[in-house]
Amino acid sequence: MSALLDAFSVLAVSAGAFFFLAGTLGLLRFPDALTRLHALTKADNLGLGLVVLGLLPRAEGPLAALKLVAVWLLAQLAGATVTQLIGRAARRDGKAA
Amino acid sequence: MIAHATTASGFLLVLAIVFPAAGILLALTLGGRHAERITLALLPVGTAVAIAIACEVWRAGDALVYLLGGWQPPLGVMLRADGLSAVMLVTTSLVICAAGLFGRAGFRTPENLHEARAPLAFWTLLLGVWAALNAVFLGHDLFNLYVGLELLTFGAVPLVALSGRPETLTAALRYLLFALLGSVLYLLGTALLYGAHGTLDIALLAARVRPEPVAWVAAALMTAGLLAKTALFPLHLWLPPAHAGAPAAASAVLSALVVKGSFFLIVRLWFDAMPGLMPQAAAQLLGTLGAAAILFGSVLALRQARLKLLIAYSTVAQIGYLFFLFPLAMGPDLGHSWQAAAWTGGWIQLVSHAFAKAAMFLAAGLIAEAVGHDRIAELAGIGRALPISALAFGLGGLSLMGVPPSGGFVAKWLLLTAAVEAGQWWWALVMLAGGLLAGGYVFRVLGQLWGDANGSLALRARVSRRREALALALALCALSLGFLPLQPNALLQIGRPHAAELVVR
Amino acid sequence: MTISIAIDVGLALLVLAVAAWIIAVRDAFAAVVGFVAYGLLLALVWVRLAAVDVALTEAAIGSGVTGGLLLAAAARLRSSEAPAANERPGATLRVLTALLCAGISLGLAVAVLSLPDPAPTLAPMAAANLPATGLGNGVTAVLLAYRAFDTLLEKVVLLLSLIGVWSLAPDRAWGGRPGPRRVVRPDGALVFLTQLLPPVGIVVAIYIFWAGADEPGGAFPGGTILAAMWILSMLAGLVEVPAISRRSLRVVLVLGAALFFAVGLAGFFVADAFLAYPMGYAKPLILVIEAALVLSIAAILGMLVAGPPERTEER
Amino acid sequence: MNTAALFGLLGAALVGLGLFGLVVHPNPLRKILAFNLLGGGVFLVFGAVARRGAAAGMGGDPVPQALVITGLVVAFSATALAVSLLLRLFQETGRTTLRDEDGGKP
Repeated sequence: MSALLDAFSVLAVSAGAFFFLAGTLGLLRFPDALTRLHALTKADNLGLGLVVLGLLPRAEGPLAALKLVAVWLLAQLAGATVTQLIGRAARRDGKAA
Repeated sequence: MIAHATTASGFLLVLAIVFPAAGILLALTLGGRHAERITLALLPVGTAVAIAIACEVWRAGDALVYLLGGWQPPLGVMLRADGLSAVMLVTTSLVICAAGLFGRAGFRTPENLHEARAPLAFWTLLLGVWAALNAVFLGHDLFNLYVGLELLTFGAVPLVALSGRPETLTAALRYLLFALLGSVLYLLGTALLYGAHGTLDIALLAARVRPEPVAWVAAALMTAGLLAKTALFPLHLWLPPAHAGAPAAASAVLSALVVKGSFFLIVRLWFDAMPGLMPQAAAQLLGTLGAAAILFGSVLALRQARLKLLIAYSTVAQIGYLFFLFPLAMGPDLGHSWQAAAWTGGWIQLVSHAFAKAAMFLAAGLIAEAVGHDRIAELAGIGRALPISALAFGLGGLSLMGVPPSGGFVAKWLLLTAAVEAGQWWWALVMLAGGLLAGGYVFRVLGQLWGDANGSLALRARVSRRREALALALALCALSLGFLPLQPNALLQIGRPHAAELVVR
Repeated sequence: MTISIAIDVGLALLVLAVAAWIIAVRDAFAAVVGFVAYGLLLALVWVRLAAVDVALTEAAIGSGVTGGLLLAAAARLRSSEAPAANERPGATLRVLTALLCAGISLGLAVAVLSLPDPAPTLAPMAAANLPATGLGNGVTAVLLAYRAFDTLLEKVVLLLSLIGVWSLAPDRAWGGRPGPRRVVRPDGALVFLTQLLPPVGIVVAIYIFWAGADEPGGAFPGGTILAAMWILSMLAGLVEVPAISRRSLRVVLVLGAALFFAVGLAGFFVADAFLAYPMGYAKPLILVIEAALVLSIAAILGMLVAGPPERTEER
Repeated sequence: MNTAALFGLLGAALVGLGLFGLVVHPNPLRKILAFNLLGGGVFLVFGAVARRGAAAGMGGDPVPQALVITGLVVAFSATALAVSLLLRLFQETGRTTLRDEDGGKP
């Protein structure tokens, strides 16, 4: 049972790390603000989500698990807002066109 | 392990810091005219506390101690007042009183307003500077002293920019950056000393510290930082525009007291926390920088066209004398008679400069108010219109030159004889040259003030006799120190284990 | 063991690289963005140094609020960058400065490496005295009991710097509100965030302050998170920045320090010293002081970020 | 090499970098940034000292840790005051330089 959970954790966190890597690569290589944001949100969204998912079975109790999920949700909320703001600013400056 | 206990009247040390600090809170909450009323009410109270501390130290013949929260160092923080602290506390309270009473005219809340910017800022910041200085003079823990030092910075910097003129904003920003660099270097040294000895208490450090790389690096960093705050040549660049740009009441406090706070900590560091550890070369280096400050500052003061800048450059020079303490009052073998003489001379120099410089800034402020500018070349004959201010300026100037009877004379005479007795005659030469140069710039101004007015002398504004009297009172304080006997002062030695034996010989 | 050392070395190199970039990059705005990253990386370093309290404070104040303040300043100063270029010191001076700074770093490194082993520490003494304070977190005990006087004076430092910031206002704006008026866009993403986040943030702030008695946390990070929520609401235009003459604002600003002073002075009479807590009442008193400090810290930090008053009050 | 020594050395390096920036950059905003960077280095030296002092079930000596927390708050107040001074200077004169008027002109 615990071996299975460990395997799940390793798998999920690795997958999350892969998305972070891909997101970072995109951030560096993509040509303009909007496509870069696209890459970044993937890292935030899926990457962090998978890392949290992988860590959930290792949480010390329900409260700790709840905190982990809260971290993910808050990061989502902040990420979505900031992305929206940057996107709007980029469109206004005409750099996205 | 040294065990400390709170002394009977130790609570006075707490009150000396708490009164002005709590006054800030009250002044900010009530706001408006109350800020002025609260500060003015605290002036006599705080002065009484300072004098009471001095009397208690004198009576007990030993330092007063207070353990905050009842916690013993090294875990807890302790306040301690020795004779030196007592002298500094009293000097501070007198200068603050004069600056506060002087500031009433310039920082009154206008009738039609509930609250105005400059008055609220001035009164609260004045209390802040007072609380900070008392914390610095009473602190016995290196980090607590750091917080006191920062409090001093945050009180002093906005005072510089109080008028809001662009050039004072530049001066304040430059001052702030120098001061922040200074305190962060001090903090770095504190970290190293704690890492090496596990305590920040000065007495415990003195017992544990050894001559080794950590101690050298820590002390070098702390000294460099404090020198930047004290504006010792060549780190003096920030001082003249800052001190000259501030309103007169604030300039008096900045020049007389604030730079002395960080100097006081350099002395605490080398004489109390790391006694006997300063290498001879370092002491000579500090003395040399002091000598350079005297010559350089005086020459620049001579060349200034504006009165307040002249006084500010004179501060750069007069700070230099203080640094003769290191080569003259310190050494590998304690117990020479000249060391006690230099010790007393150095501190009398500090106190008499505080009074004299405050008097000169207040007098210059009154002259500038009356004439509308402070260009020395156009001040001819002002002495006839404002005789008391001109007299205060002149008497303060006599003390800077070291003419008897004045505190400056006693200080310089003691330092001079110490230099000769110690066989370090070169300091004596610098002091003589410094006195001549000071005579040059003081008489240059006096000659104008009492000279013949070219053309009609129109005063822009009348200044009250009361404010002139405040400047004169400060100058008389500087003068009265000239009646001290020309020998080591016993009060200044109280509570100093490493210097106590000096008095006896 | 080796993996954790590898992580530490990697982290240290990353911090160093970001720091070098902050100093070297031409654009001031970019440097500030780098500084925010620097602060977050330092927070990770603090976790690696087993100082979670410091990590929280660093992330909240060192990186978060300081970063926000500097970003806003950099944005306002963007048009002023060009003329400073001719003041850059010459190459010789730069090389000399670099050598001097390298020398200082080297001396410091020698000092750090020559610290004694075993290291002197006050941890056992701090732990032994914890029962007297009723607290479980050593750092909170240092801040509010052993070295409470430092904390008290530092509150006065905060207030004094706020007075200093206010004193930079134009005379006519005194008593008014800081910053330009914000226009609310009801559909904006920022408004959406501001409607959702503060309730959560306030709960988090209270939790962090409350947990601080026994676990990492305390008044500083708690107060900073509360301040962040307030600043966010002010930025989104949902909450007006209060006029600095408001009596209620003044009261909240000084509340923490005033209560701290009052309890300290009461110590003269009911305990045996200034800032001593009466036997058995230490923990409740500390929590009450901390609660007031959270409010005051939030108010002071928020007002420090808002800056000096610029608009006179419309009456 | 242990964690404390490593980050202590990092602190030493950051102090040097921050000092360099503080002296060399003519722009006051960059000076303020460099000061904060320097402060980070100083705090890390405290952190190394604290970590070395781990004992009595504590991961580090709580005293230097608490000092860093106090120091962080003081550094923030300093930054806020410096930034306000700089912005006001910019508002008044349209420039951000520490030179005196005569020196600033070409």
